Amino acid sequence: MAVEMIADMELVFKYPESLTPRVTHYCPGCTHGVIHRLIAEVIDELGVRERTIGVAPVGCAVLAYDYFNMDFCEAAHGRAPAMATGIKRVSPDKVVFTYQGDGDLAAIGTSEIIHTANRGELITTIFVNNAIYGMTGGQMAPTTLPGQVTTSSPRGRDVETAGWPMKMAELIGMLSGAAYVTRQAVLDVPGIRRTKKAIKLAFQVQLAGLGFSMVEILSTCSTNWGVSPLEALDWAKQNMLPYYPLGDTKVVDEVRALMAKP
Amino acid sequence: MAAKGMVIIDENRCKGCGLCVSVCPVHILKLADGRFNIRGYRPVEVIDPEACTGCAMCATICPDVVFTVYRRKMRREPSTAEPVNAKSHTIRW
Amino acid sequence: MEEIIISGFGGQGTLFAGQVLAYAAMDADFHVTWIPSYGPEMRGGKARCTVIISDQEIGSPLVRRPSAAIVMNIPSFETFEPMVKPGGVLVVNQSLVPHRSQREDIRALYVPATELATDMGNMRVANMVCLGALVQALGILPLEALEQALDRHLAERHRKWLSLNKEALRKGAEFA
Amino acid sequence: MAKELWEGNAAIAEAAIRAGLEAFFGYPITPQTEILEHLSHRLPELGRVFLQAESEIASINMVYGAACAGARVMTSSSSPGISLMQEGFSYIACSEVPAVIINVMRGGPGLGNVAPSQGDYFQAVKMAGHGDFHPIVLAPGNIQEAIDLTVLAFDLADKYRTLAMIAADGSLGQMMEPAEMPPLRPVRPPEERAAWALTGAKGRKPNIITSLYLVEEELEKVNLRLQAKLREIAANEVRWKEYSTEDADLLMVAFGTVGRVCQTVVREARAKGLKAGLLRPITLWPFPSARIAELAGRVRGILVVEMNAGQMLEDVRLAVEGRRPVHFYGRMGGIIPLPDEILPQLEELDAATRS
Repeated sequence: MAVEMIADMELVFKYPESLTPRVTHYCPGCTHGVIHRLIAEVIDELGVRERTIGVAPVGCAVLAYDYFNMDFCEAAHGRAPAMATGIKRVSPDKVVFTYQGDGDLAAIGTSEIIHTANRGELITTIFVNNAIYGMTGGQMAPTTLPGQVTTSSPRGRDVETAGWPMKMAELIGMLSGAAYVTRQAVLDVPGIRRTKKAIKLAFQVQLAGLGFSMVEILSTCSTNWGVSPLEALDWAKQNMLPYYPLGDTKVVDEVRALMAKP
Repeated sequence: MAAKGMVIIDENRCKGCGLCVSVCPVHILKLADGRFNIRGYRPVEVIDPEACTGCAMCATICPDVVFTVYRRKMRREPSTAEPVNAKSHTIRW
Repeated sequence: MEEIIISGFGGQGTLFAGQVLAYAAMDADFHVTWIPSYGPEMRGGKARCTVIISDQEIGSPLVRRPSAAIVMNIPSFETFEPMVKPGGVLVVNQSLVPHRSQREDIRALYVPATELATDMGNMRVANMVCLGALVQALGILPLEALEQALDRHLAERHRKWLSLNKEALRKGAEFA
Repeated sequence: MAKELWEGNAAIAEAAIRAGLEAFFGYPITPQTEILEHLSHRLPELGRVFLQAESEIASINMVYGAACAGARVMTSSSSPGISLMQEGFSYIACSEVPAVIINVMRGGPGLGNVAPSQGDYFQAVKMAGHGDFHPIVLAPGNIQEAIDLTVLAFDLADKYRTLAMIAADGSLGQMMEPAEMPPLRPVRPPEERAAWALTGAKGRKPNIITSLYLVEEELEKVNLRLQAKLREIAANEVRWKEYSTEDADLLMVAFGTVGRVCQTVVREARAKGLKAGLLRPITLWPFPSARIAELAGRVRGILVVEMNAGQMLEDVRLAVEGRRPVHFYGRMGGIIPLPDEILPQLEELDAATRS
């Protein structure tokens, strides 16, 4: 209805077709919503919505299939890469992606993600790292920072007993089957734009059959960090960025060639 | 003088997180005072539609796809057409 | 019905000998089962199989007291010599088992199988020597049935040993 | 097709191929590894999917994914591996996608050993996975049945969109018998996959496959639908075989390998003048309870024989409802009870029920 009024204006930002109209259950300011939208925009731009199959995790994004307007399934905790492998192997013409949080991918599902990446499965993994367990109410994650207080590390993460935060982008980047692995952050507008480019490239890597692709995305959890949504962006910048440097950890030559294309 | 840009706010999607307010370069967004949307949040409002540049930074950071953004078409030659006085507005359900 | 146990070290070909027997029985339209029993090691352990040949549907594929046995080493002799049913047949690989059965209710055949096989050029056909002796003694199948089974079922990579295997069967049959 | 001498594991693998298996995901574990090995060369040569996963957990979730995509899929394992898969079974059951599981049971608990066992009766039939569900469980007693039931497992899994499990044991996996393979069925082309499958939402609403229902009433509704389906399966698919039960006054109940051992016991008992009969369940779930109850009304006593401490025994007792004495004989640790040790048990039952 608004369209008629704006004859000499062009639409520069619209609701993606690859999202359903549902309002998400995520907390106010939660960057899961941003990441969902970026994926949807990429799928729209690549024109692959009707042949994309998503795999949802266990964690805050457990209901992701309610928000993506495409075929979707819900995996057991940590098993999304295995499930995606099964789907892709019997449906090689489909675009398959997993959406996983830090508990799902970097704790219970470490084995599945490593082997899926190492086999070079032609799937794309979106890994949302917010350094805490959101869905169960703020417990320590494998990516929780040293000294970070959570409900299960009340005196701060003690690396002597709890070990060190997992650097998944670096870990996965080391594997021969991984074609493109990068770490991005959705903590400000330029970062969001770079993240979208990375997601798009990751899907293009899959479409070109170059190997496994993963985008680790530093994200926020204002509720469980106990700060406002705006403060959460700053907290992540100050605390997460030094430990989790942004940038590509794996770009094979074929991907570099893809990046060079206009 | 018509605004360079225009945002349409789908008010009932808004959770009042305020991220958009923080990134708007022309400071024309604020959370509603003493008014709530259907979900009980103070929704974002445009306080000065004329100043909107259509930069879409609000939409880029919004986790809830609240914004639709239009920008006035760029033309090398001045348009003979009467500029349409489109302004940012809110969809209320 | 014949219930046959073939037992020895891993690598002596006891399982294969049982399979040749099972193939021959199948080709002759008998009901037949072949079931192995492995030790935890793939080689050098005890390897035995049970072959049951029957003209009616076979229930248990395993027996405690076989009607016939081939024992290719000392532990196998010690285990199965007392277990052979009265009236049954025991084939002893004399090359590796210096013992004699004290039983008078079974027919024991002493075959220097490993020596004969070595003389023929491959000690690994000792199993066929023993099998030839057993089948000849039991009379359940003609020796030709075993030779045909080898013709039909010997794996491609073992084809070069076909005539040697047959010769070993015939050599063993002379002891029955 | 002529009979060939088939080893149990290879026979199951080949039967799955003949039944139109499109994809196999598995992990080596004795005594079923020959299934994986057979498929590792046969599936690629037919242009189908074979993948050795990093674990049984990954295997079952790959199966889950491929099943969601509408492919005919299976995995195989042995007891400890099946334990690891239970989580996946539960998800598959709730999601109502078809999948076939081969379980070649070995001695347990724990690492146990690699010898034949029936110690997984409970975890197969009752399911150790969370929530209310049963798979269809088929227990072959010989190689021909292993072939035929594998084919049937795929058809039943498809028909009811459910899990179907072959519960064999290590001895059946390793033994050889003459058997006949069914002809090779063509693989279902991808464009003929089921309407519910994840094939890309082209020209239709998205298909969502999930086992998550946060609203209690919704989850209960799913459960009620599952239970209705299970009742339908129970009504239609119960299978068993009987031997000499027409005039039997002593009934044995035994499945799989020990079931066929008991066939020999029936013959030997009859030769001694005991009127023994045998019921060998082919489906462990659904269980032939009604037929056992019927036979219980005609016999003096029942002897259950298993390669475990008495698991199916509980289902027999539930069927008999205390109307007749139910005795039990079992061996554990991978030992197959032989006829000469079962027969005295039957004689004891005979004596105990004569007075």
